[in-house]
Amino acid sequence: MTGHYCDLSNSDVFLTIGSNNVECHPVSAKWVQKAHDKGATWIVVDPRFTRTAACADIYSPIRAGTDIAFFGGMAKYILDNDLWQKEYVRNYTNAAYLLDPGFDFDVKTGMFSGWNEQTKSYEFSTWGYQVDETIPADASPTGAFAWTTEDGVPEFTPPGNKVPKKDMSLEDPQCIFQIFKKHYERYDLDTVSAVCGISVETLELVYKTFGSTGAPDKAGTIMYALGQTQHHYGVQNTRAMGVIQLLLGNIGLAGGGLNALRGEPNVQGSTDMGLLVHNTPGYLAWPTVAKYPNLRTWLDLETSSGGFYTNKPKLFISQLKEWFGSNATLQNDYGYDWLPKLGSDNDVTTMSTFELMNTGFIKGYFLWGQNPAQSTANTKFAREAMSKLDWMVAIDIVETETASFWRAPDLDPATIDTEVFLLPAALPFEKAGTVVNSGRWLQWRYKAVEPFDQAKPDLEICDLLWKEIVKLYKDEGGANPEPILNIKWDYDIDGKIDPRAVAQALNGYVIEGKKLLTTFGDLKADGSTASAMWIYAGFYANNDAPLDPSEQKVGARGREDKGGLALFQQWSWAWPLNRRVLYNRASADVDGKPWDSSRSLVNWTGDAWDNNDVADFVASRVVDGAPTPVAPNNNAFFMNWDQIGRLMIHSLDMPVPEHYEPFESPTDNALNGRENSPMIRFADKESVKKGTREEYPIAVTTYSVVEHWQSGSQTRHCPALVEAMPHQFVEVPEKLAEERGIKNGDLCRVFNNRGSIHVHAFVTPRLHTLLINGKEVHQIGLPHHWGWASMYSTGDVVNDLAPNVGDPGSYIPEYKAFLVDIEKA
Amino acid sequence: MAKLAFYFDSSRCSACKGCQAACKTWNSLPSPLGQDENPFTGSYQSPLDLNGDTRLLISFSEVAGGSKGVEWSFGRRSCFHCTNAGCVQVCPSGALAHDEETGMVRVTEDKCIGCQYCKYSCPFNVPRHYGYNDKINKCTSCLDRVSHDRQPACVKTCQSETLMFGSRDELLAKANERVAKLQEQGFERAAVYGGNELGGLGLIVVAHHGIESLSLPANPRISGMVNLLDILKPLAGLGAAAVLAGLGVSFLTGIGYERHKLRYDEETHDIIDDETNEVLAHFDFDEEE
Amino acid sequence: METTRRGFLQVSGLAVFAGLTYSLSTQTKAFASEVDPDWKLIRTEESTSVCCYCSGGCGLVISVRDGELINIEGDSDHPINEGGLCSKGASLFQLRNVIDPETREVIPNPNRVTRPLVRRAGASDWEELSWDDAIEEIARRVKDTRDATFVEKDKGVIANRCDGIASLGGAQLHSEDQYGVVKTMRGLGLVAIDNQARV
Amino acid sequence: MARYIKRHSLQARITHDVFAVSGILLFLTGLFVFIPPLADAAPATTVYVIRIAHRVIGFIFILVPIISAILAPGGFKHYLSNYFRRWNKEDITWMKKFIPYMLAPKKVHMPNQPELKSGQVVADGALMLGAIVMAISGLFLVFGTWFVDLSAGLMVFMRLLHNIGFIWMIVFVIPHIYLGAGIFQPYRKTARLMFGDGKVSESDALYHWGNWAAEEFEKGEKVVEEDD
Repeated sequence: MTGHYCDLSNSDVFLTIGSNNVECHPVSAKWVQKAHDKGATWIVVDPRFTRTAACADIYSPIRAGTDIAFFGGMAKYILDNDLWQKEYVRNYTNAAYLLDPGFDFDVKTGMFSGWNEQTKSYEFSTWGYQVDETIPADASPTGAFAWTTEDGVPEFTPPGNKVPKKDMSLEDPQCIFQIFKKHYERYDLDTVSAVCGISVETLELVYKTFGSTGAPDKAGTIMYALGQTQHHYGVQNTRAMGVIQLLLGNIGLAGGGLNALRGEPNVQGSTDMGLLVHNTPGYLAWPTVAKYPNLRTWLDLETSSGGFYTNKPKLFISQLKEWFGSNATLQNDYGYDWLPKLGSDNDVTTMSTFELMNTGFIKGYFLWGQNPAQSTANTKFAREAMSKLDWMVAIDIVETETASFWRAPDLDPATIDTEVFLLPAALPFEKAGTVVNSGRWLQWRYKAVEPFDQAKPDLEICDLLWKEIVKLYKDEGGANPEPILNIKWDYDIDGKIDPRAVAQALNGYVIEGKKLLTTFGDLKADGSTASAMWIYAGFYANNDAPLDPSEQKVGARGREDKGGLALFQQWSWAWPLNRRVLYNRASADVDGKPWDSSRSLVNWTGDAWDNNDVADFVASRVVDGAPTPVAPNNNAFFMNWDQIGRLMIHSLDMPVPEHYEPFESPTDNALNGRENSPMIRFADKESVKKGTREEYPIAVTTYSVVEHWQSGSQTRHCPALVEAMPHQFVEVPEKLAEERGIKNGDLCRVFNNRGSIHVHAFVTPRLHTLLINGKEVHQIGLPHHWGWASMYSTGDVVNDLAPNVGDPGSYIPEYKAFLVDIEKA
Repeated sequence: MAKLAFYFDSSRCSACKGCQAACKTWNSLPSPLGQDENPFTGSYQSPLDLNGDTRLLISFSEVAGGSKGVEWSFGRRSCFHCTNAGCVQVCPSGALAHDEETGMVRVTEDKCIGCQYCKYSCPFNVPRHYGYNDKINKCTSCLDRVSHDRQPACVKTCQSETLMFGSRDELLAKANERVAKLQEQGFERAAVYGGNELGGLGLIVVAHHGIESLSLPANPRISGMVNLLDILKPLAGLGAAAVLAGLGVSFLTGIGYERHKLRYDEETHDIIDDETNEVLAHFDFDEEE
Repeated sequence: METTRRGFLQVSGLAVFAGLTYSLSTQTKAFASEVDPDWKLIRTEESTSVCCYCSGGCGLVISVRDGELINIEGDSDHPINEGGLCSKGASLFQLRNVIDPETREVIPNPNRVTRPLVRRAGASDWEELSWDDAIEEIARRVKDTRDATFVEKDKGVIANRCDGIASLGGAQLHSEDQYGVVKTMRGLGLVAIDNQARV
Repeated sequence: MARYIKRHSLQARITHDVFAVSGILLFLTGLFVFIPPLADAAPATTVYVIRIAHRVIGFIFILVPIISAILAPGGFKHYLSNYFRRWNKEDITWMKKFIPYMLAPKKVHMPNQPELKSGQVVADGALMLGAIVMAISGLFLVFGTWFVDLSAGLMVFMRLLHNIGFIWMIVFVIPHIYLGAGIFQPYRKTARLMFGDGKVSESDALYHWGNWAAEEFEKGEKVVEEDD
């Protein structure tokens, strides 16, 4: 979330799309209702009439997987009807920047310029800005890079800063505003209506209502979740929403923003933590063989020419210092080479790991409370692949479908040689530690009871394993033991592994005297500071009580709310730096005056900043040893090198979101000549077994219900929840039910090339038969919480049906839109 | 009349069932533990109705129509804590009674004798019973919590501020205000329920799609038979007293009465007073034969 | 009462030892003078926590008596949920304990796994084993696989990578747990590391 | 020596007595449901036991006459036929004189009667009817609470019937006991009929059922002589 849950109460218009927020994030209902009471309007766009739709003012159905068409249409509507926030767009986005003259989009082929057939990806040269000049990096004593000359800082070459050409009138045909506008000319109401299956009247109502937030003093927010991301163009779905919010000037405002409602209690934390192939903790690039063969190339390529990331080396070196401790020195590149480097031969993201297990390349598998045998796409294939593993270690509170994959109904245990260890994990309240919610609030959980029986906290399990492995390598040697033996592992307090010691490491400290740091601004690239997670610096920084979380920001329980915008600055701590609304500079105009004085996050009084939130921009600078206010400028997005919001980008799979059809779609692409995004991942894998619309004419989407959660391992473990929603079902529109002779409650078979499941039918007017490009398309829905492994509630695995193709940026599978057929069982 | 009351606003309810679960956990009510023991109900409503282990559930009803294409209404199915409570009226053991302080229908489980008359006297069919001895299971309005200055478990857990608990007068006023606002917003059928029904209910409902959408009876009444039952009690006493009085008089008049012995003479076919030898009756058996 | 409790939780945070539990003894009068023996929360100690389902971050108050979980409900002081919890949050108690429908007694949730288990090759069921044995056996397998699949150099560049092991998950864990996972897994040379963010 | 008529068989007496005793127990246990303060005063388990007892006894109450009828279908038929006999002038007279007789037994004299006097036909018949109502409504209440889910309306109706039956029974049982147990002075010794050996003395037989007694003496089959 760019904002946070309480901030929803500041909105004028809500657009819930690709999210079922009152079911999947029930507490959001509280804050939306608060705004609703003040007169806010709530729009829900969803393939199903959900419980969220029941609460909303306006509901529109939509064919799953057509969000870019929907938002493209909205962009066109906003521009055609002059609803965009002009001053905002001109100053805080790259609308005025002139694009490379080589840029092109071919509607016939559906391809942007720059396609490389060899790499099956785009080259970005034609997507970039026209550059006026490049200002070399300033490492002089007063320059931005002066610190690079200090002792202990590794040598590297800071990049020069490009100055792009602009046309502030936005009239130059080569400026991004004009190219963007031209790109969406095709997305007229009739076309979008035909693609999405939404009536023109409803489309207009939704566009007009949400477009009204383009007024400078209005704030509109978009709540989204996996309904946007689980597509092979999920990142572009998200971009499309971001672009709309930039056009309407909604990013950075209290009650505005683009709010990803994240699905897990600490998925924000696990994403922050770099429990992902390509990241280190704090969103820094993980070393790769091809791009970053050594520390210097990492620093050269990753250091930004402008904005905050000019400081990246400080963050990375501090991280290496926390990783390897005193073993990391300037001489050994702070241990850079001990970090494993990604190769380029194999993709190793989740979906690919099953391909690699299937070929025997991956032999061992650790699972930390995740259940891919139930939850990954094409689970049947995943389970077959798992059966080729040598060993698996599952750490969980219950026997999940993954821990017991060998007793899946479609497998024979006798033929599976995988050894599976199931280690009992402690419950969240049987251990202490931090969780990060969707609003980036870090909160401490105290240990309330001892773990039941022999269950143990995950950290303790890590500790036991690590110490045993270190012992083995010390005693026996083996494949390069150095990375193992040089790791700093000193998180004991009173002789026992302790989350408080880890919290200190995450926060960061001056190595000399282990003084906790209150801001990442104090991190150094010279090896004198250590911080595992620079963005958390400050959350656990009270040096007076380092062992008492209740005395740390993470345990803060202050109820003050300065400014009355439900920011609750004194309650817990939000990364970064306790900032509650990201990009809050954009809540005020170029002169620093809030667009809406009743929603003031930051405010330039003429000689100083009077802020209710922690500034997300350079608000002060140390001049002659004293902090001095920095007068307003238009650098509202200073995490980007160009420090502005980007209507068009020069990376990823598309410079501007373009509609493509889902991998398995019930119709042809009506907007361009290409069916799927050219960069769709894994579509060529044998395991995918694409089905055609002739074989499988029914469009399906998958989702959650409020009573259950994710793979159901926890909620199917709670009898009250099982009782409240005991069985899996398929929601079927009445017309389809009539055609297939299906009655409410009938057992049905839902199937495609990948799998076949039996579920009860729930015949309902809440699902729709849509008119898509002139043809009727039935859309059904499947909740995905069931599997065979529960003492209380079992069902077939819905994800057996989902295609294991994914997005080229996020590698997230396309769970949300594919094809099946249905019959009465 | 209830001094305190619950308040339920269907226009805010998101049917998260937090109340349903909180009621179970706070009150230590079990749910089935058998594998797939709960049936598929063909609805989001589960269990389909209250039972011996379920005092509160969220009801669902969906009909096509309205500006959004579907009207999906969520309701609270639980005790209404009626002022004129059929259950209290019939409860023979004092297990169900109005709590003096709050006016809610309180449950003293220990006193319940399992007769289940309450179940059949409730116009809302709310009381249920559990266990081998059919103990009452019904919303207690968490009086244990209330007496410790806590909101009932369902109210405490409600996130969308759909449920409230407090002064009945205030909540009724709030409900009327809310309905006026909803009607302004185009919910023409919006209505308050519970204001006057059965002397005023301890659960005030705001039904934004109308009270039919929540299957609330338009004019709940305690069955006439239940009232009749009440009349029968004094009637029984009266009857017994009258009979006894009459018999008493009879007894007194009969005291000391020594009947003359009678005998039958087969020869003459006569009944004869043994003391006076008077023939009291004569039978003509032969003639008849 | 809600306001006094609020005060309590704030103030007592200063007074607790080791910062892990809040003691009932310092609570407001309403609680300290509690004598009703039938009161469910009699003699309980409270601590705060955060719900483990969606990313809402709803606050919890957890009541414990004699080391056993008695109750979990929303934290009324918490600015996000203000004491509320959805059905999942309201059922958190059952992650650990459930009510036996036969006896209506609180019992440990029988569906939970609380001992290390191993399923041997070809076996059709679990065997129990001790933690020591489990750790020893797992460490041995990790080492064998790492040694067999380690890539020290890739295309001439130092890689120090272990290709043969993958790690998945972590979004359920505490950040401190996650750091433990990321550091040990990366430390072994794993690059196939993902979590629920990839779903 | 005195003469007696064997009026009631052993089976008839057992049936009556078990039926009567269970009826009294049902009355007593039922009071705990009928009069709230009683249940309120008793401990919960006691009340529970009483309630279960009420139901168990209820089954005995229902089963005993049925079993008896099955065991002796002839007797049952004869018993029933007495209730459905033709009424004659004497019966009308008897009924008319009943109340005056009860209040002035010394002065008012009743006409002779057959085996079942008209007062018995009415009073015992009313008891039988009441018992049947109690049995049927009781069965509904038991099944509706233990075994099947019946509609609330039906259940309340059954409860109403049960209560009306209860009053009915009170009105007819009390005089029945008053007369049957011989509390009413002219009726002394009638208790022997059902709670004794089932025999009625010559004098009493002639007093109560003159017509029937005369017939029996004529036939002599049931007449026995005993020492005084």
